[in-house]
Amino acid sequence: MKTHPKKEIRIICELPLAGRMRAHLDRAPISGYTLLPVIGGKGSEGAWSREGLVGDAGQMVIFLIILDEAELQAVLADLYAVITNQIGIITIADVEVVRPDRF
Amino acid sequence: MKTHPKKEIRIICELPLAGRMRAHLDRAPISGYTLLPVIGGKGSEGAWSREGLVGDAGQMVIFLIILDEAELQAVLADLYAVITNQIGIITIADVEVVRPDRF
Amino acid sequence: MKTHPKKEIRIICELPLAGRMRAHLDRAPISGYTLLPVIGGKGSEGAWSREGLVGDAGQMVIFLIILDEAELQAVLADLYAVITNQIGIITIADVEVVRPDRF
Amino acid sequence: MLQLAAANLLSPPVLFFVLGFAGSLAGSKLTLPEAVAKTLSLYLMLSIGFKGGVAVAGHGLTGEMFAAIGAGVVLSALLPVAAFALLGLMSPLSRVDRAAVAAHYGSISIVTFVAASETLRSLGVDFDGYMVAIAAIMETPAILVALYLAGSNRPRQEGESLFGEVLLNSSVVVLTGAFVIGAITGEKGMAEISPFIVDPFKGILCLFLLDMGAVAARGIANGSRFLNPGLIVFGAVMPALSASAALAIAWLTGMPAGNAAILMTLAASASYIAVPAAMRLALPEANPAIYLTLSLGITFPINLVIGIPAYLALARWILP
Amino acid sequence: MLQLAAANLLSPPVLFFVLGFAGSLAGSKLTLPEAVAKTLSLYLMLSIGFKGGVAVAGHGLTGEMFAAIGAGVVLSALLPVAAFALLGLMSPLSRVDRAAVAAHYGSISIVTFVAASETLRSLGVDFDGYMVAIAAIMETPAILVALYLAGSNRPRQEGESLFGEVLLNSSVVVLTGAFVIGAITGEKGMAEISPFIVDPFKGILCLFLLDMGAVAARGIANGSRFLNPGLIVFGAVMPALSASAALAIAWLTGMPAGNAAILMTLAASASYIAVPAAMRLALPEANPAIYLTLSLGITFPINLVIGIPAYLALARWILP
Amino acid sequence: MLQLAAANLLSPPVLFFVLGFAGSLAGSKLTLPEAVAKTLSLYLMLSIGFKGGVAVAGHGLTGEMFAAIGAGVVLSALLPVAAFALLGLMSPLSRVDRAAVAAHYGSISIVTFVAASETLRSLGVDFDGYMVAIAAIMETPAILVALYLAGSNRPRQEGESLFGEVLLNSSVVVLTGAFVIGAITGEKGMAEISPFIVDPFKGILCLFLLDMGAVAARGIANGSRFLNPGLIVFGAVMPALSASAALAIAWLTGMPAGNAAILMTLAASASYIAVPAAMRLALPEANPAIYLTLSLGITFPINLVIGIPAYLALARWILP
Ligand SMILES: Nc1ncnc2c1ncn2[C@@H]1O[C@H](COP(=O)(O)O)[C@@H](O)[C@H]1O
Ligand SMILES: Nc1ncnc2c1ncn2[C@@H]1O[C@H](COP(=O)(O)O)[C@@H](O)[C@H]1O
Ligand SMILES: Nc1ncnc2c1ncn2[C@@H]1O[C@H](COP(=O)(O)O)[C@@H](O)[C@H]1O
Ligand code: NA
Ligand code: NA
Ligand code: NA
Repeated sequence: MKTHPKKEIRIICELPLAGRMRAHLDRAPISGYTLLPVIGGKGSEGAWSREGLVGDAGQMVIFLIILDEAELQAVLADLYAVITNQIGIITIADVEVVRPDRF
Repeated sequence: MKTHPKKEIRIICELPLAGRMRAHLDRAPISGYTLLPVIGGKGSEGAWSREGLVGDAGQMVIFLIILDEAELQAVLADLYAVITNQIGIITIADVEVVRPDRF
Repeated sequence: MKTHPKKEIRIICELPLAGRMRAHLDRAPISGYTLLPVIGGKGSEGAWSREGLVGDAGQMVIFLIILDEAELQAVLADLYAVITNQIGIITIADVEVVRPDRF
Repeated sequence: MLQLAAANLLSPPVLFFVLGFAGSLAGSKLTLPEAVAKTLSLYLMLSIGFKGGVAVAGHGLTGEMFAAIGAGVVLSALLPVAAFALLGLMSPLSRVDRAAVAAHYGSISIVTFVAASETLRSLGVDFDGYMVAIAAIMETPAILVALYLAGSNRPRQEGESLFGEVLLNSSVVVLTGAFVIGAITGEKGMAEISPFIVDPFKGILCLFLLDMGAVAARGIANGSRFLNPGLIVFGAVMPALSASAALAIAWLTGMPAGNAAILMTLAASASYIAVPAAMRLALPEANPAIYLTLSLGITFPINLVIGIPAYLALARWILP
Repeated sequence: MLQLAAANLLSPPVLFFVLGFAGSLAGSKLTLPEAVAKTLSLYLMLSIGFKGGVAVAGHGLTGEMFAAIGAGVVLSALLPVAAFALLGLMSPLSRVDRAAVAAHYGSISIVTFVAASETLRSLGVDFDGYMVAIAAIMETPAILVALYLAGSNRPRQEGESLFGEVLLNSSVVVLTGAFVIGAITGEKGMAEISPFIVDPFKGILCLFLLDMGAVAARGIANGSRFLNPGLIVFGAVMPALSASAALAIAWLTGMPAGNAAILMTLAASASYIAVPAAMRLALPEANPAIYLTLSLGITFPINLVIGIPAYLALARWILP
Repeated sequence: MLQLAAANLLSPPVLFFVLGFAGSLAGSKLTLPEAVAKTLSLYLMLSIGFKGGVAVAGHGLTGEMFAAIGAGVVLSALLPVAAFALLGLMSPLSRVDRAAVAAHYGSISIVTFVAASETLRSLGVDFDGYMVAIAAIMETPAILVALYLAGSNRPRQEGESLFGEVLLNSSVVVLTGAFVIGAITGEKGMAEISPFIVDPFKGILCLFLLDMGAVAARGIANGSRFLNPGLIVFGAVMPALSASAALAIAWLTGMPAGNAAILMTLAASASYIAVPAAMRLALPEANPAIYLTLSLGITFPINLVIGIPAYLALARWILP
């Protein structure tokens, strides 16, 4: 089975920001995205945990976006602008996919 | 600490399909797999979210499988057959592990 | 947007061990970590699922740690010692980040 | 009838559904966490199953009951065919999409059943406890009929495992199991657990319908581009047609009005738990956005808001 | 007053809060799963909204009610200014941090409101159902005032969408929606769902406060290094100041003591759901550890444990 | 005694457990979402803790109570030794595995306690409120004994932190805390929250046991290959042995039959929350599939279905 190289952007960002992030992703040249839950963590502002919380503040989610290398820079710059003032982390990794035309 | 290269298959697939996927994985030459939750996303059929849902349809899960490169093609082909008609995404990535004999 | 290479450690470990793991991570030369939920899986001791469980035993979580390659060996050795007798899996992968000074 | 409709429309459960629906369309996130929504759904099934079983406990198996079961089976075998044919007339869907939609309309929606039984209860209209068993029985057969309609020529073995999966769907098992437990423990069991399964029932239904309203609205927002006018009309007309068929059978078998109103509601309702999951396995080529949006976004609200009082009014009017 | 404080301190809700707080400080994990905590919070809002609506149902819109609404709006516009000024005196925070904290203290905490109304109820002190509406109304305005105080010069459009997001926050929508439903269905609706929304209410509040106690303690443990003595004093003094302002307005508008005690509690309470999320969007430079720790870790416990009985005692003493 | 067993077997809680168990073996997914299962478990502890505390409130500390506490401590220190020895005779397990299993059987299962107290209540058999405190006290000591039996020579510090972790396990803290709160607030507190913690209790227990049944069956399906006939016999015989020891101590200390039946149930039950987690930390080499399957898959069902009525019958027969 032949596989084809793509890029994967993973953004760990604050939950209150998710709506804005979605709005940007809706306009981006990508085929979609996937949202993953986070249960806790620790960063420069201390440890946090989703347990027991009622509001959105103090919680995080992960956006996973698989896309073509050709679009990476544009999408990255756009999304980076969203979280630049906020708590959040962006990583990029190499992945292989089976159906390259789907992304 | 010496690390050893392995492959990681990640399958984002529909929840109703999970049983079939498990059945195939049980027969595959792998040491195991891990199931991760997904809370939402967007694809060719629009946005979706796990929130509020009662049934399995319209929800997704992630299967994570670490395996030897030697087995990759066979396992990939088998699993690909399961989701070929369904909604789902397969990616392959390189990882390093500490205890290579465990996978 | 220039990106910079980092390493990512991912540890799938038993939930009862999470406290000890956190204690080690608190002392490690890293900027933080992120905890992800796991809903089930299968390994040498059979299949398991988080569903229906009341206690911590028999459940797993994922620790995600992004760090500089320079620290990898030390951190890895320390964390490996925590799970060496326990059920768990460590993988290492390459990622790129935008703000290298944050990790 | 208008009075009935108004009373229904102004009851707390329907108003909470409307709140969820309208609030969600306006952009508010009113869904419950999935873990809670699933549990409330289970609670509703456990509760109505148990109540039905207790009601049956004293009476044993009667001829009327078997007639009602027969009526349910016949309906759930014929309604998918009718739905399939009607869709062929009204909308340019593929054969497989039509079959998948037909499976939903041949099966039933438990929460619609629950809403109907609450309406009857608050109006003092009696119905038999075994109607719950008929709800359970009507969940599955339509799936098989729909597979046949789809011309499915899958290997036998997968079809059989599918049937097992559907019959073992937790909603069917809890409903049936609680019914049996209710029948075994009778009034004594009821006295012990009614503060949990009876007293707060209507309030919990309100909370659940708030969620269902939000999910329905979200479904419409995301899925409407897969619908066309013909489909939307189908989602409104099919319940009326199914309810009429049920009314005819009720009349033929001499059912009392309360039972008939429930049977009509079951016929008119469309599945949103067991069948969608089964269709993803059995007919993956069918577009889930179509059947989910129709069932949850169009037919469920219509039944809840105007269908139930209409079916009851009709049943009372036609039947003795 | 001391007797009141003791009775409050020894009531189950407060004791469960203390259990959560102390147990969590000692290292036990007493939080509820997020899905459950969110649902309980929703339940509390649904319940008090509905109860308030039912209470209002018979009475229609009265002049008193509009006066009370006016009092609430005035308070939620002025309190952030006072908080902002007080913070300027007491602590070397940045302008943006001060504005964000001010928004929290101008807005309200629903669970504090709930605790106060339970206290009043168990002491047999009456208050009007429309006070719930005032709670809903007071949630949002402080945010706008705080943005102004922060000197926010963001593009208009984002500001507007933010206002929508806050107004559509599920807590505001459920509270208001349930209030309207309660007003529509009145005593009849209440009779149907009171076994769910009234009877177990206080017990569920205990469970929720166990969680809140644990979250508050965790917040203090993690966030205390972002606080300084000035801030901690602020967290204790600001509620007293806000309650005094509310008492003055209550006196001016001739409010009865029960209503006044509720208004004082609302004024003294600080938001922990809607405003923190809004601040993360509107003022991301503000440090969330500061406002969350102050609101949840300092002010909420103080209000719960000693504030509420004190406000009530004062209101009864000063007002006729 | 047979009549007792039949009544127990046909009670709703046991039948729902059987439904979960059988349905799960048949392939249905009847577990509750983890968030809900954890919350129900917390609810059960909060409720029985509080009820026990209220029952104790009037009576103060009596000599009988201290005798019962002493009995509990003695049992939880000796039972692990007995279990360890018995396992040595019956099965070729490693020393560490035997110690880990022994810890489970020396500790207790709260839901078994709850089921026993419901059975006693519905038969009108009295027992003292302080038995809850004994349940809490018996949770932990067996762990220490088992570590000693395992010949654990871990660094002291980890052992101590482990002891803290176990004592601070949320189940122990909520049980104890709610007991204290119940003792403080007494009947007055009870009147306020009994619609939540008393009225729906048995129904919620049914829901929880449905889940427990499903988890037990899943445990057996996954874990049975780690068991051998000797272990299965152990899982059935050990409860009888423990209950006999408890009966002897009850006789020696002159306990009334109700208290004795509870003490026997506690002795016979095996932990499934606190101890498994502690064993993963303290004795990671022990195979969790063995102790979880034994405790949850074998011993829990046996106690629930036939143990509890048998212990009660014996206690009534032997004791005055
Ligand atoms: N080195 C890291 N590896 C993985 N996740 C991290 C790391 N640093 C921070 N995070 C996550 O990002 C969140 C915000 O971190 P910070 O921006 O440092 O406040 C934390 O709460 C963690 O969940
Ligand atoms: N480019 C993408 N990156 C990450 N996830 C995606 C992407 N495209 C689709 N998905 C996920 O896969 C699901 C199915 O997508 P599709 O097959 O396009 O309908 C979506 O709901 C997303 O959760
Ligand atoms: N090959 C694998 N790929 C991904 N996850 C695995 C794999 N093997 C084991 N796991 C996970 O690690 C857990 C423990 O496995 P084990 O150490 O084999 O008992 C399993 O329950 C799985 O969740
Ligand atoms: Na139907
Ligand atoms: Na305020
Ligand atoms: Na025991």
